Amino acid sequence: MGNYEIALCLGVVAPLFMFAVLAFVGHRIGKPTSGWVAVLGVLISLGCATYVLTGWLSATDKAALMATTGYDWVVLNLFGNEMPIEFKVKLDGLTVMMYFMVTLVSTCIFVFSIGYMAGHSDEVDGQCKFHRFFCYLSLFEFSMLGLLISSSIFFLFVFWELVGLCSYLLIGFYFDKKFASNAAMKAFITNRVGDFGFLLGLMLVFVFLQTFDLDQAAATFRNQYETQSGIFAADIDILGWHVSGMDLATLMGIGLFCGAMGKSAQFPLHVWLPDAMAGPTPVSALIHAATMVAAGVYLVARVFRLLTPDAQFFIAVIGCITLTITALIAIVQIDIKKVLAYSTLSQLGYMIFGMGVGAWPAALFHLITHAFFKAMMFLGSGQVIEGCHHVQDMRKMGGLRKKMPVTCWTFLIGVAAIAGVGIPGAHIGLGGYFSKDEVLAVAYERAYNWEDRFGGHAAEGGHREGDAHSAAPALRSGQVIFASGGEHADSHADAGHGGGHHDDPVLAGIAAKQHKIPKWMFWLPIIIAYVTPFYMMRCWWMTFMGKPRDEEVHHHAHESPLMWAPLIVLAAGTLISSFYMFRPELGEAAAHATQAPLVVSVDGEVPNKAQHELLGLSHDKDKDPHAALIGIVGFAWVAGIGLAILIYRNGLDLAERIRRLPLIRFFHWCLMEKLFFDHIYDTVLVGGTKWVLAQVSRAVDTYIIDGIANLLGRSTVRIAEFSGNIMDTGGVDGLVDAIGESTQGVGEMVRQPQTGKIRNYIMFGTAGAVLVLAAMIAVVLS
Amino acid sequence: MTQFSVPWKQSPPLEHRGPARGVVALARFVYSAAAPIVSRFPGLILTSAIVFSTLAVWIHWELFSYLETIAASDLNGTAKSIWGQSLTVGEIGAYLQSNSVAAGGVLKYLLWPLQMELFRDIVGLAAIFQLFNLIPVYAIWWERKVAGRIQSRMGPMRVGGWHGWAQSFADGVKLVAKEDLVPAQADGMLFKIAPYLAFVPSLLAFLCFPLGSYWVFRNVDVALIFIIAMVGIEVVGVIVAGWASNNKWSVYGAMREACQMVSYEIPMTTVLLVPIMTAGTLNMVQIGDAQSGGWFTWNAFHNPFTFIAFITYYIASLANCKRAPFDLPESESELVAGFHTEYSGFRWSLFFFAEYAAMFVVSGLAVTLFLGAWHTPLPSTWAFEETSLFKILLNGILFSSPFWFIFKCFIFIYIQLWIRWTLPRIRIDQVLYSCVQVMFPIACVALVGHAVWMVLLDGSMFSTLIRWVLGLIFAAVTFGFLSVAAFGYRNGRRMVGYLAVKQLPGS
Amino acid sequence: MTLRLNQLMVFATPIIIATLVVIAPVQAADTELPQSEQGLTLSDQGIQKSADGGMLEALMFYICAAVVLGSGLAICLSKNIVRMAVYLFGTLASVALMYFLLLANFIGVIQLIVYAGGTLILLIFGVMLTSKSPWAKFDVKRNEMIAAGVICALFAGMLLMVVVNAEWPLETDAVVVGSSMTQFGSALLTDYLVPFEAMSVLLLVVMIGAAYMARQE
Amino acid sequence: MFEIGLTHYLVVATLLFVMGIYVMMTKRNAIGILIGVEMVLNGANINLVAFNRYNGMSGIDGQITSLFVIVLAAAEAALAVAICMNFYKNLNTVDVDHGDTLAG
Repeated sequence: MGNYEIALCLGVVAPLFMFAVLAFVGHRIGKPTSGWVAVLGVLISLGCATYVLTGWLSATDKAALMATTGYDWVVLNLFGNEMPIEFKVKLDGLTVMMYFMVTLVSTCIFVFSIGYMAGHSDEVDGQCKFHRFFCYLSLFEFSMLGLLISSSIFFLFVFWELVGLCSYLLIGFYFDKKFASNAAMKAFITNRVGDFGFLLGLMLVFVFLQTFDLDQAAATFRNQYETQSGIFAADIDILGWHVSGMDLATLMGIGLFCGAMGKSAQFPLHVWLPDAMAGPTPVSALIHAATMVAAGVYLVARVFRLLTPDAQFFIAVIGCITLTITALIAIVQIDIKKVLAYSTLSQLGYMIFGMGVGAWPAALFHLITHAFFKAMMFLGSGQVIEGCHHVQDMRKMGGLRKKMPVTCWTFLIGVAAIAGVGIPGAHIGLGGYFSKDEVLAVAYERAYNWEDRFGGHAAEGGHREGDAHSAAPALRSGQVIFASGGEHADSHADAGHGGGHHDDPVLAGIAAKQHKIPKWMFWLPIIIAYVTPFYMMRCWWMTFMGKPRDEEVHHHAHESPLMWAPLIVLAAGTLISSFYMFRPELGEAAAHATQAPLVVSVDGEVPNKAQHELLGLSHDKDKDPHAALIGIVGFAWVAGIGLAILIYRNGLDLAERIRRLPLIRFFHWCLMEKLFFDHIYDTVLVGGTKWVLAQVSRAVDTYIIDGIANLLGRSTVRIAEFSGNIMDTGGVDGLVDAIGESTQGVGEMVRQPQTGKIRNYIMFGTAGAVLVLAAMIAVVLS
Repeated sequence: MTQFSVPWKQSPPLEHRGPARGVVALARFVYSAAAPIVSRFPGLILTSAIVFSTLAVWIHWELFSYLETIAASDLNGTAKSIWGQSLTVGEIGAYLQSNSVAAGGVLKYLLWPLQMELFRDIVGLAAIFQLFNLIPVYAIWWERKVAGRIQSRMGPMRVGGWHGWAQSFADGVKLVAKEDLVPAQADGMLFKIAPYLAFVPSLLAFLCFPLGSYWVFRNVDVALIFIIAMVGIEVVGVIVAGWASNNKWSVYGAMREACQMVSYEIPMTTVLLVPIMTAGTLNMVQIGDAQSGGWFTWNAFHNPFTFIAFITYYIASLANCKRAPFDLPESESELVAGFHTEYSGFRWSLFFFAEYAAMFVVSGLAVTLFLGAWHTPLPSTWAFEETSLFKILLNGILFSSPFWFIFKCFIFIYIQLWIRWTLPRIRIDQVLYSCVQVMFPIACVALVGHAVWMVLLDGSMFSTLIRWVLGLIFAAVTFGFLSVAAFGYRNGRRMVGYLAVKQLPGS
Repeated sequence: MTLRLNQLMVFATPIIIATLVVIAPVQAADTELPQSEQGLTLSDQGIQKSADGGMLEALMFYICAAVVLGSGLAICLSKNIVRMAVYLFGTLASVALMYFLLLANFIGVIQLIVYAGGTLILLIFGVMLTSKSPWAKFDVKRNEMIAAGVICALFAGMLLMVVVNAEWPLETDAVVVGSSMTQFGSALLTDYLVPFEAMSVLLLVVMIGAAYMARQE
Repeated sequence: MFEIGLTHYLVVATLLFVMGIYVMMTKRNAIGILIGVEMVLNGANINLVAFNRYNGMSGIDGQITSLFVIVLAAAEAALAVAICMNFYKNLNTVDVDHGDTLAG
């Protein structure tokens, strides 16, 4: 193994080792020390991550680095051909970036937790839960990093389940409280629903592509598409529903996406994430904001090459719905952690939406920036909650600016970042300003410029594909893939500049299938981009600014250095990650991760003038999505933040008056009820199941069991009359006596050899063997 | 001889009859004749005994190989059968004449019997047996000296002149001459056979034991398991002895020995799998030769897990040859010498032969498997071409030779003595606890960790780095120990007095 | 000062027993080392010896068989349980020697380390834990012994009849290379993987069960 | 006579086997019966190894089977000793003839 692989593996194993230490001797190590043990483990991982990151950034021949060695974990003999499930380290730009981000964020959060859990880990059944918390955290760290470095979907699934387990354990950390254990179970079960789809997708991959390795799977997929074999030639019936070819591939993609839907809480399955806030706040920061929920996006990014256009469209729709409804719900939340949870959901929706519209690097870029500032904001909220002694209601807070300045200002940085504060037109801004802008830009491309970018030369591709409309885009689509990011030409072999795929019949057939997304899927995120700054600013203002609304809460508030130091680090991380530190690497990784036949990846960076000419794009300014976006959404943050300040400038009464307005009241009620998702699920799913079971059991009870009982009863009466009058007085007695006598006699006879002495039994057995042997010999001799 | 009134029937004292009388007279004569001589040249005799025995074995080997060349040069080169008819005296003589060897006429009669395998085996057995007898004799004497030093006294000083080096021989003569007591209530047959059951296996363990890559009597492919089995079988004799003595203390000692041995063989064998995995064979010669590349290629420094395995093995081996702090079966203070309470005379000494031989065997295993068997810290690749006897000798002194093996073994035996005279004995429940709950988990961790290490990063830059680091740590520790010892030796007498005063209460 | 001759015989005893082990072709399977490196060991002739030098092998075999059957007979006749265990030790050791003669070195040493080193000690341990008087004798009724003897004699007679008269089609005098560790390892991890794993599970179960049954309430 | 073949080993194995059965029959001590079982297993093992040696092929199936037999015997001995101790705990003796409390 190369040194980088060893470093990655070491970084993965170190938290596992610390987990073992804490699990076995944690209770001996004691309260603060066990936390530092876990921090040591994650620091080792951070060191390895930094080593790999520097090596990667300074590497010239990255293709050589990507070629890693693997070990056959098990070799399945499948359909006559051997299929090895290989354990192999995935080493590419995405892995390195994510690895570094995860280790950095989790280091900060581990350190924060030591200060936080000191007050929150109360005794349960006689033993302190402090070391148990860090034990779980280390296990989670191990599983998350393993998820990042595993290059086969199989091991990805294994670690996937492991992070699910850790999230279950940590949400239910206060398992002695009912709501916590309920939330844990809810999260676990909801994830199972998603993972069921994931398993189905996995089975499809297993059956049709016959490999679990990501790259091989993608290559096989492309090859099968070219030759129209394998899954594209498949033709099966599912419950009488006839599925074949492209639809089956779409199903496979959607199935794989279902896992992401569960983990990163997308629209139908988003209900578990707000409840997951029952866990300790560092857990919310690490697992439910920064890393694990982002694992869904990471999964989509990994299996991106197996997605058909339909599957991509499905993903985009799901993301769009999620980001809309959750952002709306976030407006009315009063629990500070709930606000952050719903904003997390909304941002995840942005990422998934970006993935769906094909903005691969943009979505991941948003993932990384979001990880930093959202983890920072959660830690800030944890700081606030700790300072206010477990008060989470923002209406009781306010005016904490004086008490906890560092928290206040770092939180403000986070707000600015998520609101996308920046000076439009200039490259000056904070995280969300760049990443969200890229996602929206791609959405704009897909919604408006799609034909204009590809519609130009319909004549060229006409003879290749059937209809003239779809062929020409194919060429450009091929170009657009490889035009994304400047440096793919050297890093990828067959990626020529621009027209590298001019005559690629495969790509010719593809972009034809790419949907031009409907306009509402562009406009909804725009609206939400206006809403986001509002509720984040509302949250910040209600918490920190204004006059203290609850004196004794305000009186106790304080902050401890062990807990605000990580905030500083994360704030720095936010600033750095905003300014294009990760961006080029992701853009380059996109080159490798999106080499798929059925994918058109549009890089958020719109090409410069030269590329315009190269791509033959129209030069007029209004077709430049960024220019367009400046007009549309550039100043959304001003509007949103301004509105928030306007409303909450002095106290809550203005907001209260607005809430009383007739129509607003209705909406507010709906939003307070989280758009009735929980009610619907409870009544329809849970209640329905209960009802069905009740009906079934009642029917069984009434008709079968009672019926049998009655039947037996009646027949017994009949038989009794019959036998009592006729049989019994007749032969029965004599028969019984005879049987009794004979049984006794036989028993007497049989009892003789039953001496109960084991030696005699051995003797009898041997004698029997002798007889049998004698018989055999006699037979043989005769 | 006065008759004591004892509850059981007393065996009448025997007069010397037949050969016994002759043997006694012979022993008396030999000692009276040898004593003045050995007391004159003690050091000379001590060293020359070892040197000559080794040289004898070496010469035999040279002769055998020479004879093999003769047989190979023979025209009708059929395989030599044990009865040795294949080479006649005439053929040997002809060969010698053709090579114009001087004194071939006499030499052929000397060479002829050497082609009989039985003869060769007898010679080899004699060498092994002499080694087997010399080692306990000197180990016992050395233990008494070490104990004396540790307790700020001199130890045996009289017999043999120089530091009482012949003490053990004198004890041997005394023990042979002592009366052979068999308690009347004891199970006579078992009581008599038990010492042999303890003695013979520890002798057999020497048969497959390589002292050097050429210096092995039987080069067996399963030598390692064979030796472990022999060390384990030795316990049968101890248990039978304790049982047959029909003595409460002896039975306690025997039962303790049984639990202790059976439970400590598990971690010991488990950690022994680690060097086996490293070398990929059970043949001890190959395991030893695999570590010829200098001290940092020794198995103990292969990775942290092998080092843990080495430590674990050494502790388990202490328990396995019932040395302190695990010497519960024969604890003098609690069980009045435990399983050999009732023994006396020669049978008693057999137990001690067995025990000290077992000490040598387990130390030899530690050396062979972990600490680069018969190799010096210098890599053997620097060795000279063995053209002359002088260069052979130089290689032996500088690079690899049985002397180094025995030297290392005695270092470990010294550590055993050191521990015995330093640490207190631990309780039986502590013994079993430390086996089952401490050493066995550690052994499993070492095994699994080593396996993972071998799979993942064997041969990588990282593992080489680790190997160097461990080797340097070990070298530093060794050097520090040697320097302390040297200081102690330089002003030893003052130091002893100083320590003695320092240890006095109220000082 | 009295001196008994049998004390001096001790010098002869280990030599005899040692020669038993030594001259047996223990190292037959050791074929890695080239002939020149054998030094004192004559293992390079091990295989041929078992092929042509039949005299020694026969001698060895008869000695081993004598020890096996003799100690077995002693077990049958003895009434003292500890003595029986010691005779069993003789049986096991000489059966291990037979394995060496059959070029099954690994099985031989495993027999020594597991049977003689483990099982036998376990038996003696059980005896010590369960015997009230030093050597309690449980006498068997004479007619029982006679019946058992008759049955066993018949059994042995028939089995011997079968064994001696049977034509073993496989029997050859081909020189067989003894088993090597490599063979064992690969066989245990490929062809016999499932029995191997089942055996490990069984050992675990037995360990737990024995510890549970033998515990002190 | 001097040519040792398969039959010699089989004869020894048979005799050992039958002796084991005899021991099982005539020893009233539970441990004695255990000893008989061990003798029987050894007799079987000699058969396995002997067939493996003399079948003219260089496989080691017989040896592996005998290896399994040895392991099983060790396990069986451990369990049997535990049973004997329970027997002794309940009946205060190891005489198996007293173990007939369930006999009709």
